[in-house]
Amino acid sequence: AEARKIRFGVGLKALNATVINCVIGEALGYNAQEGFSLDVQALGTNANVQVATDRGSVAIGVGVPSTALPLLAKGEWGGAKMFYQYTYPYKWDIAVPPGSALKSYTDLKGKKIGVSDFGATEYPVTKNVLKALGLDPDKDVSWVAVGNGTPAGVALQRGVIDALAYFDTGFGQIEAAGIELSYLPRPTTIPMVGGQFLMAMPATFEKDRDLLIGFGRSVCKASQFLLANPAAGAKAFLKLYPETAPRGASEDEAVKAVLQSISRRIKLYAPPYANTKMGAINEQEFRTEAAMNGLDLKDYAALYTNELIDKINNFDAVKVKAEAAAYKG
Amino acid sequence: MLMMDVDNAPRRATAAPDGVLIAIDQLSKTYVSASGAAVHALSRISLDIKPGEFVCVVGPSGCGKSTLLRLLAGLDGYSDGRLLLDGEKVEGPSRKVGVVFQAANLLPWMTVRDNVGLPLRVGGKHAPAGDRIDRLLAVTGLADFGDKYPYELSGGMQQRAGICRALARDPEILLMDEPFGALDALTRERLNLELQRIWQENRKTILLITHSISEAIFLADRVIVMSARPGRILADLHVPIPRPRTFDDIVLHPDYARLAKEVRGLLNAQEHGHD
Amino acid sequence: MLMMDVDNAPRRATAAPDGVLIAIDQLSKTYVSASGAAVHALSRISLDIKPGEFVCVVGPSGCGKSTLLRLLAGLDGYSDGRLLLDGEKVEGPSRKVGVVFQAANLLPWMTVRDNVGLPLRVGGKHAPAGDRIDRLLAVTGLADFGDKYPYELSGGMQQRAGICRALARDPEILLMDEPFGALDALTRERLNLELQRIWQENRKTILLITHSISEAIFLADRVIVMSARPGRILADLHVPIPRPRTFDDIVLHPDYARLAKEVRGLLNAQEHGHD
Amino acid sequence: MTDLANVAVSAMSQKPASPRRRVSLGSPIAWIGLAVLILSWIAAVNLLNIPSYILPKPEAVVRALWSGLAVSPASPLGYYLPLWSTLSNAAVGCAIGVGLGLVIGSLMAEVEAIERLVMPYAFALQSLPKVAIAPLIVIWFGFGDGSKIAISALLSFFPVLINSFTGLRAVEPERIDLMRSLSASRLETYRIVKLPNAAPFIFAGLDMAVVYALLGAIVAEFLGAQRGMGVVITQAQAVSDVAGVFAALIILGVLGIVLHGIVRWCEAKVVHWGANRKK
Amino acid sequence: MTDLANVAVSAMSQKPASPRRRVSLGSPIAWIGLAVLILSWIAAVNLLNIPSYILPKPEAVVRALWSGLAVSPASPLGYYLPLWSTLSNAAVGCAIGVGLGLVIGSLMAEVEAIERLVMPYAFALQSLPKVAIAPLIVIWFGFGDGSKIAISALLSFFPVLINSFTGLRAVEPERIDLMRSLSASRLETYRIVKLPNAAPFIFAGLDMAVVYALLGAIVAEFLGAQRGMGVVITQAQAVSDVAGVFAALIILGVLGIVLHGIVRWCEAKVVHWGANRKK
Ligand SMILES: Nc1ncnc2c1ncn2[C@@H]1O[C@H](COP(=O)(O)OP(=O)(O)OP(=O)(O)O)[C@@H](O)[C@H]1O
Ligand SMILES: Nc1ncnc2c1ncn2[C@@H]1O[C@H](COP(=O)(O)OP(=O)(O)OP(=O)(O)O)[C@@H](O)[C@H]1O
Ligand SMILES: [Mg+2]
Ligand SMILES: [Mg+2]
Repeated sequence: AEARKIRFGVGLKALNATVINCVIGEALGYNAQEGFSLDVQALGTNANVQVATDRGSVAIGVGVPSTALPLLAKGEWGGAKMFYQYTYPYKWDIAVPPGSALKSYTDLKGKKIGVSDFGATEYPVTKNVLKALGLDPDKDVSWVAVGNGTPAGVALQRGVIDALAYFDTGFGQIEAAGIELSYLPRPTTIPMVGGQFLMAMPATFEKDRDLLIGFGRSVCKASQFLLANPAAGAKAFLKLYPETAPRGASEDEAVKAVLQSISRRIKLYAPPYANTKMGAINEQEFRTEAAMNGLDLKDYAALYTNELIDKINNFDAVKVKAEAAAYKG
Repeated sequence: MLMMDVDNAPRRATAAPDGVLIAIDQLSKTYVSASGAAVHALSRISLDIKPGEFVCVVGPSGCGKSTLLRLLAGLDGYSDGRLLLDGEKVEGPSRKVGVVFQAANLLPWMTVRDNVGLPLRVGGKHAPAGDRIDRLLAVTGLADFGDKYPYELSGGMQQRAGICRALARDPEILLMDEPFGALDALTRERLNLELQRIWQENRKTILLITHSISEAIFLADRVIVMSARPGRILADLHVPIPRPRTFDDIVLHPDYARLAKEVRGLLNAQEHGHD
Repeated sequence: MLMMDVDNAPRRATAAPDGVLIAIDQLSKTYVSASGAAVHALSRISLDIKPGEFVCVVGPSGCGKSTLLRLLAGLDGYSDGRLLLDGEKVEGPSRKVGVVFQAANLLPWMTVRDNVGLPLRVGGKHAPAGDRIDRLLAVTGLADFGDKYPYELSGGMQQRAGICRALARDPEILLMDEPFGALDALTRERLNLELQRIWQENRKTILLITHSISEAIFLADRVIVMSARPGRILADLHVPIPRPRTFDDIVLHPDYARLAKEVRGLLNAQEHGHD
Repeated sequence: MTDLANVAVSAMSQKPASPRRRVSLGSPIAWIGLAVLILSWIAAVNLLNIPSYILPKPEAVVRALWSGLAVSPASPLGYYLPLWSTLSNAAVGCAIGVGLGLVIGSLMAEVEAIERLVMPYAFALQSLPKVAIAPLIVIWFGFGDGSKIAISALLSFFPVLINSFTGLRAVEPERIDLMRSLSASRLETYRIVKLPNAAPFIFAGLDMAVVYALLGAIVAEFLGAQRGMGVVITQAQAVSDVAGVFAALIILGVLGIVLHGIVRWCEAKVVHWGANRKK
Repeated sequence: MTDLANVAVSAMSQKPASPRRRVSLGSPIAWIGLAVLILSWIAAVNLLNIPSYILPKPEAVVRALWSGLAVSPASPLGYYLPLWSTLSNAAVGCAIGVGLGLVIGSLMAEVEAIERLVMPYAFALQSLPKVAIAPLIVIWFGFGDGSKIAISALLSFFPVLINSFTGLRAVEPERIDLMRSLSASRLETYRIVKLPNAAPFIFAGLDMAVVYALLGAIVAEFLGAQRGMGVVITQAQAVSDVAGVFAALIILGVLGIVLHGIVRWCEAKVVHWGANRKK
């Protein structure tokens, strides 16, 4: 029988390797094992995914607290529940040009820091980190919006900014362009926010619980696979989406390019917390983010559930890792 | 350009005086120029035209002849007075009226034939024209030029096409603003004869503006002489010469010289006031 | 619209025949119409005009008069033949030539005065005009209309402004395409007299196209009669009537009737071929 | 006949009104339209149940507007500083774009070789999404106002180019003949005949250009900026403050109308013969 | 004098050439321009040392182009599928935008009340950054082709609206008088006089509209899409494949030129009297 097509909405402008662990289950046969096949929809923004999920345009969507928490605070949360965390914090860093005199976050006093734009999450998050370090993020440093991708790297190179506060895949893009960066060591206290989740409407939980478990499991397996052998994961991804490779690149070059953009992201597939199963959601992340944004929220239960995590993790991770090591494409 | 005052009285309230087709009563027209100054183009003109009459208007340049014609055609609003056409207040263009403008005014995107046939394609249902268009083109010497575009015609040919267009619909009332000005003497005479023939055949009412005193006397039942701006009517002369007239005969008619001299005298007097 | 064949021979190579200002030699002009058919507008015209001559051209509508004038003015290329102005091949408009077009062609964004003064503001340095513009406006009866915009003028007034414009620069050669067509008889006569005065005062060379045989004879040293399309020269008649002429005198001159009859006869013959 | 006469009369009465028409903006019918718009907005939110994170409640938007307008002009919370920043970039960009569009459009209209040379590239350039060439623009014009001005100029350039080119080419040949017969130079013919003749169409291009300049400045701000209405929108979006986004959009919309009004006002001053010419 | 005569002669020779000009695209001068462009590109990369993440090497771009063009039309690697997707959305959007622009522009030109009602909103609407109103568009037109078509239509609508409005208003009053004297209906006057008269300006609007429709489809794809040239660009950017971005941009640029050529070709067919009218 034809595997049923499941629409999965992501907040990307166009599909790329950022969501690799959500999609390569298709190439690796994990989705088939769970009896479905995936139709990935790049919906542009997380807000759009929220809309599409609420309206049932997609069965499963990517949820992020930065979209969800304000809605919850305003009492406009549409009822979707997050059931699996496929990327964990912390994905932000501060980079400086190689050989810069800046060696730590506290050296940033009086410097110009670049962010992609003032609506992007790295801005409030980095401010928060600096505050925790005793700097006044509004007075001690100045902020410059330098845009997405290469221009941000160029801004750093040209000295328009002294440091670039950015995110994992953004850094990957800049490095892939051939701009060298060196990273300031992360301080010990970083706000554990910015996770990414899978979510679905309550109706799906009722009617299609097995689908959610199956999809979660597929993502979980793929994450394990990528953690074990990123290059194999990239190959699988390119098999599904050959057009995402650089134009005219050989297979090796293509794999390298994909890896460059997501190598920092893959590390975030595993939970940074002790004794936590893959995908388990930590409510503290929501609390931290709500506090950061000055949202007064008491009850987060409407937002998420961990009830599927056990079933999702019910597979032989060792076997998956072995498969990854042996993967030829 | 003041608005004419549109009252809501029923249309037939002002019945046509017996046998009058166009009733002009104390008609005035004042333009407001760009600088805000008022230009009195027509001043209290009164004139009645009977059905089937052929009226020619002469007067110095700028005296308001074209203005009068535009008012009759319903193209402009008048400032004061009354203007009735067939007993109805003129409030806009009427299907009964055909107009030849002072400039040929052909549409450049249509062939000459299409330009001439235009009146038969717009403004409601019309009797089928048959070979009317072709006959008009032939009479005006444009037979070979039906499929040409206006820019391919000489100035005089364009003017002739404009005349054909006005005659295409065979309107009850024909208003013509110096239709033959750009034509050579012979074409002009031929068209004068043709116009007389058309008029005699089906007795249209024609008001024709011209600068040629001889043309006016040749064609008209009545010659209206207008004064310099603001235009007033100086004289309304009856032309008692029998029809059909020919150019060779008319100069011999005793009234011709008298009328020509009178018109010329009136205009001359104007001329001196004007200088 | 064929291109004239521009050779690279030095400019003065073809010296002007003694005392000839405009030398027209076997000049032809063929238009290619939109449908691709060729229209022979002028066919092998030859004509010499001496400095200071006043030449009038008459001919049936569409015979190529305006075409000839455009070629002389350097506005169009000719298809065949030679055309010399003051010994130089005509390859484009010359500063020596002023043109009155068949249509008044005023610029709507300028006042009448600015329109008339235009030739003094473009095309290189000019002698200061002094009150020339005002005098021209006065002579043409437009004194009160200098500050009006063209749309505020009547058709005849626009044409008069166009004449003023052509006279503004006081050019050596004046080419006039039916300048007085839209004017009433009296204005026309006054402007004819004025033109004769200007011409007598400073002996310009004038080529004037007209449909009026009497105007042609009144003004011209030579009357050129053209045939119907393709335009050829039928007759080149000398007018031996002494100057200054007046309208009252000229009709009494024995040559007047003879010339008028001859021109009329030539045109009449044309007319019949044409029908 | 009655109908016809009425149409004719109304057609007559249309003309004298026209000089006034172009400058007036606060016409009652536009306000009625606004009322209908707001009512259907309220109805949409309440009856169609469009969630407020897509279409916020009018009162929330009014509140957001108020919070940005009812402050001191120097307040960082107000719309005035970002508006000033966006508008000044847009104004400079518009001036450059309109100037270039007029100059290049004129050169293209005058010299065929330039048309052949430039026209394809103008179209190629305009077909490129600004977002995709942003890195290049940023590299060339810097991270500051330079690139905002550049994108503004790029967007406002095109309609002026096309409309001035078209308008300048559409001159009646008789008028060109007149100037040629006067041995006028190209520049004189251009200045005295072609430019006034093309004016209504250049103004139509300008009308589009001012709006596109504003849009260009905003789009450039989306690609990274320190201040401006684009930043206001980005920041509001970041915290899902849809009412805030709408408030900013309303300000931009009103700005568009005001800019249009300014262009029409200028046009009425310059093209004085167009409004009431008759012959 | 010699100079002047030359200018005049060249001015004369300009006219007969004009009917040809409008359709020809492969003029030698444009190709020379292209050669200069490519040479300066090569020079820039090699001499000015512009890093390849800003301006890639021409050979890399050629390779990228080749990889997308020298494949089967159905290949997921090829440009053909995304091109088809983008173009079909742009075409539908353009048809809707141009149609609406023409109809509303005509209504505005004919009925002053409609002008007063619609004009401010048209300007307000165009002043809104599409990115900011995308959520609304997505809600109304869905996540699929619907919203791409809508944005395409929105962008192509504006220049047609403004230019058809301006062109239709710019009819010589004498021609209107002629139609009035014939008791022609409004529709007849519109069809027979106003529309042909405005045609050159409507085509100028159309010329912009096709480019904006293309741009609109791409911009919409940047807001989230499964396929299309916008997706190709976004994906190339994600892996910092600057050569790939350039290859896509070149395709879009060529497309812009081709679309312009098509519009000019249609114009030459329709406005046949414009090319060689003389009186
Ligand atoms: N641009 C053109 N294309 C094609 N044919 C033309 C063009 N211009 C003029 N013609 C033709 O050339 C002939 C001569 O035209 P021209 O304007 O010279 O006549 P004309 O003697 O001035 O006539 P009129 O007295 O009516 O002004 C006419 O038959 C006309 O149809
Ligand atoms: N639109 C207008 N605005 C202002 N004044 C005008 C307008 N139209 C005409 N006039 C003035 O009205 C007067 C009469 O003009 P009209 O066109 O009726 O004269 P006319 O008798 O037809 O002259 P012609 O024989 O020269 O054609 C003129 O003095 C003219 O300046
Ligand atoms: Mg008149
Ligand atoms: Mg002529």
